[in-house]
Amino acid sequence: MAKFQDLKTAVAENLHDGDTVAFEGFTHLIPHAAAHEAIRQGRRDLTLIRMTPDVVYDQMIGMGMAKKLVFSYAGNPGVGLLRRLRDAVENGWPNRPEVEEHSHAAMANAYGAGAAGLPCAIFRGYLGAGLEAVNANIKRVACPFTGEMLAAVPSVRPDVSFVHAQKADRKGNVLVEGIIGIQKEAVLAAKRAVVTVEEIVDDFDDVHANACILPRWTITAVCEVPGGAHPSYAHGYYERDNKSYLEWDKVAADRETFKAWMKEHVLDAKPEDFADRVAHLRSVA
Amino acid sequence: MAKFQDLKTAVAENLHDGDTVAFEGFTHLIPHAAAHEAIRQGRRDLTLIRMTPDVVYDQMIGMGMAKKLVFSYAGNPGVGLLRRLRDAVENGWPNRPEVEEHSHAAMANAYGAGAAGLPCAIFRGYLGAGLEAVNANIKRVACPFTGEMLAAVPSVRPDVSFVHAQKADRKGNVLVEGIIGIQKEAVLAAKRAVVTVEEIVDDFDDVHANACILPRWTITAVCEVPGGAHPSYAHGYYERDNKSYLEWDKVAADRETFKAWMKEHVLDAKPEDFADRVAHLRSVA
Amino acid sequence: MSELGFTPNEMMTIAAARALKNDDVCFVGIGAPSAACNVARLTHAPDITLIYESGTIGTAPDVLPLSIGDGELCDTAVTTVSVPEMFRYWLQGGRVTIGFLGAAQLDRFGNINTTVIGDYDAPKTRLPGGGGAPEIASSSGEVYITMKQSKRGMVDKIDFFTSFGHGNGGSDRQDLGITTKGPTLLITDLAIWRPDQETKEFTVVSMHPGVTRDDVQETCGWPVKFAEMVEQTPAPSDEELTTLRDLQARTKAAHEGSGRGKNQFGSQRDG
Amino acid sequence: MSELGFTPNEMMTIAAARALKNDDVCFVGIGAPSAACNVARLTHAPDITLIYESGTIGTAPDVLPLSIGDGELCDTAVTTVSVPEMFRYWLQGGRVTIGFLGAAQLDRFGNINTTVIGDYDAPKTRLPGGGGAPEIASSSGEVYITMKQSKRGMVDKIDFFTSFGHGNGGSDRQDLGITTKGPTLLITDLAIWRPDQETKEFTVVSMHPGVTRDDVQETCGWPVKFAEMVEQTPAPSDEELTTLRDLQARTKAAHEGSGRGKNQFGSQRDG
Repeated sequence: MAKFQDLKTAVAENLHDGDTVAFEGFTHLIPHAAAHEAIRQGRRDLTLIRMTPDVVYDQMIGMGMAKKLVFSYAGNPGVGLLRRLRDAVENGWPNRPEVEEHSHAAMANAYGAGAAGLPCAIFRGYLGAGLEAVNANIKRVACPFTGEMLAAVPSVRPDVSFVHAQKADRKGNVLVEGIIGIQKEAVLAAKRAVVTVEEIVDDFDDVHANACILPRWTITAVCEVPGGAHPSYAHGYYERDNKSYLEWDKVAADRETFKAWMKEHVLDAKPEDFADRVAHLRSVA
Repeated sequence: MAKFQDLKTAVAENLHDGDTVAFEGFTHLIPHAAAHEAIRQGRRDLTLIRMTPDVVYDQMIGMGMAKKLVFSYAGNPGVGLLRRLRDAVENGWPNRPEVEEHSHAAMANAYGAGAAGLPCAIFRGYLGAGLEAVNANIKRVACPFTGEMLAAVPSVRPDVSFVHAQKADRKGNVLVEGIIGIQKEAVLAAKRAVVTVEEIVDDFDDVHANACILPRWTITAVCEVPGGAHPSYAHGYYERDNKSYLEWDKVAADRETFKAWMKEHVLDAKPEDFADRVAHLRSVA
Repeated sequence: MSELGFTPNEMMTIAAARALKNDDVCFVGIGAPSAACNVARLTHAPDITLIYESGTIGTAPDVLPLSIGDGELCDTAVTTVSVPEMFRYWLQGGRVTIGFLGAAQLDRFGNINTTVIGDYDAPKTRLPGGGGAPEIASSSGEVYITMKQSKRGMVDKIDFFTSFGHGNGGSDRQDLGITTKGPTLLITDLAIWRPDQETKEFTVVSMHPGVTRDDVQETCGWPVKFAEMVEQTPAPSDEELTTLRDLQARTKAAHEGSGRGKNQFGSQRDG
Repeated sequence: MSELGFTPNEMMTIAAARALKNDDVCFVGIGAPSAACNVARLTHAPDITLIYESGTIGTAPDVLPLSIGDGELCDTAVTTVSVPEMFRYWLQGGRVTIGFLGAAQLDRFGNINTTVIGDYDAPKTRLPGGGGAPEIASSSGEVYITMKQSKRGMVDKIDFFTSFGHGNGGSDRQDLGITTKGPTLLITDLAIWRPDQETKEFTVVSMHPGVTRDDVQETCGWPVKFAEMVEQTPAPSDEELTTLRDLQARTKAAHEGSGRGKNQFGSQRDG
């Protein structure tokens, strides 16, 4: 049952060294504030799951928090490569995380299977693709009716998932709108789920009957963190900060620049700082 | 690409003798008008797929149109048994259709697999249940990671699906709201899809971003048939006609009463009659 | 109305309501389970989550629905999802704490038949079938069963295993690889039953006011086991009775008012 | 701007736009594919359906998105679905007629590498990886590929099979049980290529205005096959050029206006 907490407490209570954790949000609603809090708390030996690791995992990898990465697209969206991830995988700095790489279809199905309580997902995938030879978690299952060999991957079952959403109501139910991505699956697949939200409203009475709502009893903690998705965006609240994504390409290019940036913008910062970061990106809508 | 047609033409063009057909709608939005048109056109040897056959299939079965039934709950919701289905299965009147019986979980997964282009669905189901022994289309597949024996069923791939929805826009996109049931899957799993709607509106600009909308290129024909779900209901338009469901229990109890009722209310009627049947059930909302 | 001031049906519904907790997530059938769940919500369990298999999650209907897919369920729900999502993410996903089932035939181990009377391929009576029951029975944390007692319903051997309870008892359930508890409670119009810890046979642990052991045995098709200590079910409180009767009166008025007929088969589980 | 009045990039985008039909359902990558698809929509194919893997179906953005998940895509979409639904019902379900892919490395049979340069376990360069590409390549009805020609990009042997084109050619694709057509079109800044019917090797069928055979060979890492009849790609029409440039100007203004930076790596496919 959802507890309303400050982000520091919610991260401390729900994320532990050695956990398997997903910070999800597909381009939209990426939970940066939660990730920064995890960085400040210095968690280690994490298995980081995320379809599109992008900047948020580049930062955690660069800080040496990742024991293993599970992902399907490790790029800086619209910009290029992830330089901290590259430095870790190519040069072992600051450590060399184990890599479990999938396709988007596989990850999406694996989250769905996790939410559905299944041990694995089957799909028509990886035909002729090289990942099957380098990832032992890609297997084949024969359809018992047609004999077709389908791809199988284990379900994703994080110890804890972090997502960002637009709204919670006073009971702790959570509303995600727009590009809903993999949010619902990430929450339902996890043992624990922490949700940061833009705001808390009285109720969802005016929301569409079939909107994506996560009932309060699927969530462990709700934290009000306006701007908490920055430099990603929250539809209806503020736009994507593309300049920050471009800037990251330069910050992450050099280890010392990276460390200095992390000290200033993460280690010495706090969740409340996110509101200021999106002030100039707030849309009229 | 959706064509706007009258119901008679749409049924004639899309439903043929021997077809595998789904008339779907889970309690809500059951496409009665389309089924009545199929009855008037006298289609035969149909494989009728439907999670909850209820009154709409009781009528088609009683008229001798069913070669085979695929279902998961054959009752008159809130009332009791289906007397025409019983007469067919127990006594072979007017014929004895083949029965392929599943659970709701299996049918829902099978429709989902059909929509997803898969040959089968796997799920955790039928544990200890008797259907596995009497339905050859229930098999077991071992999870290649845990060894757990999961249930497998073939996907549902109808030749044609009929559904009822609240609205189409002028381009032929279709909106389903409220209890959306299995509508999207029924349409996407089928080779052809015919949709009856309460009304045609200019656009869906005021509809929620994540509402259940079927793009026009997933639909073969759209037919405006106000009241076309009666005695089922269309959320926002009219309420469920529970009296009719109760009345059906008496109508279907006797073969001659049934035939007389079908002549008066179906064979001698037309799609336009549905609007009158819901006039007293229209809600203020 | 008996001289006790309440009917056996009312006692059954209220006893079932009492078994539900404020933080339960309950997969609700129609008829008695629906009334019980809503009485619980309107009395001691205001925050209980009621799920109907039509996809409505967290409903709070003002009147009882007549089918599992009435519009009122959607109007008052926290959210309404598709049927595949309901069965995949919510039931199979392990989110349901209590699955509520009715039965046409029930045996002493909580196995249920709602499929056929007689042989499956040439049935004497073709019943509606399982609907959601096979997986409600295996995926819900626990299963509660409500039914009126009768020798036709509570039988020595059921004709078909629509849903699995405890099989032939003992560890049958876990031997099949089912990790949920299965039937943990049977509430009839006469008594409250719980499975024996070892044998898993349903055992009477409480009888409703005015009910005798003979009453229970005469309406049950197997030799009834009684617990060492059989309690008496507390009679419905004024609040419980008033809540149930008000709910039923509102339901009747609403359904008559909208041209709907009264549901005379309310205890029939609906899919 | 060359003396021709348009750049090779513009020619590439417009040639790609022309290949799209009004009733296509197109799975769109970012950068060149996105520009091409939207130019098609704004010229000869107003009803084309554009799908981005973030879940937006039937989008009609006024400006080009910088990521596959920009808010503009959702605001203008017919509907926006979850990512699992996108990959299950829409891509795997066979609803996509054209999958548009870019490539870091491409071979003559349309096999693509965006995963690593060097060995997978000890890569010289760790690239972003496949994202949606492995299943876009196998589930879309056909695959169109756009990329700028270079010897580094168009190579004799790719380092990793991120997505499968025609394998080693011939019937390799159908031998693997893949029933879709695979790469049927390659559009570069210099030429239009189509696979040979038998060998499946990409063959130049048209060269853009002002381009010579030497230009094509010098920027390609394998010995280029030319069709018997190599046509000249018609130069962009005024309408095509105006549409593309207006779109890019709107895009630039919108992104600068909202504090967004210009996307200097626009041709990078985004997941």
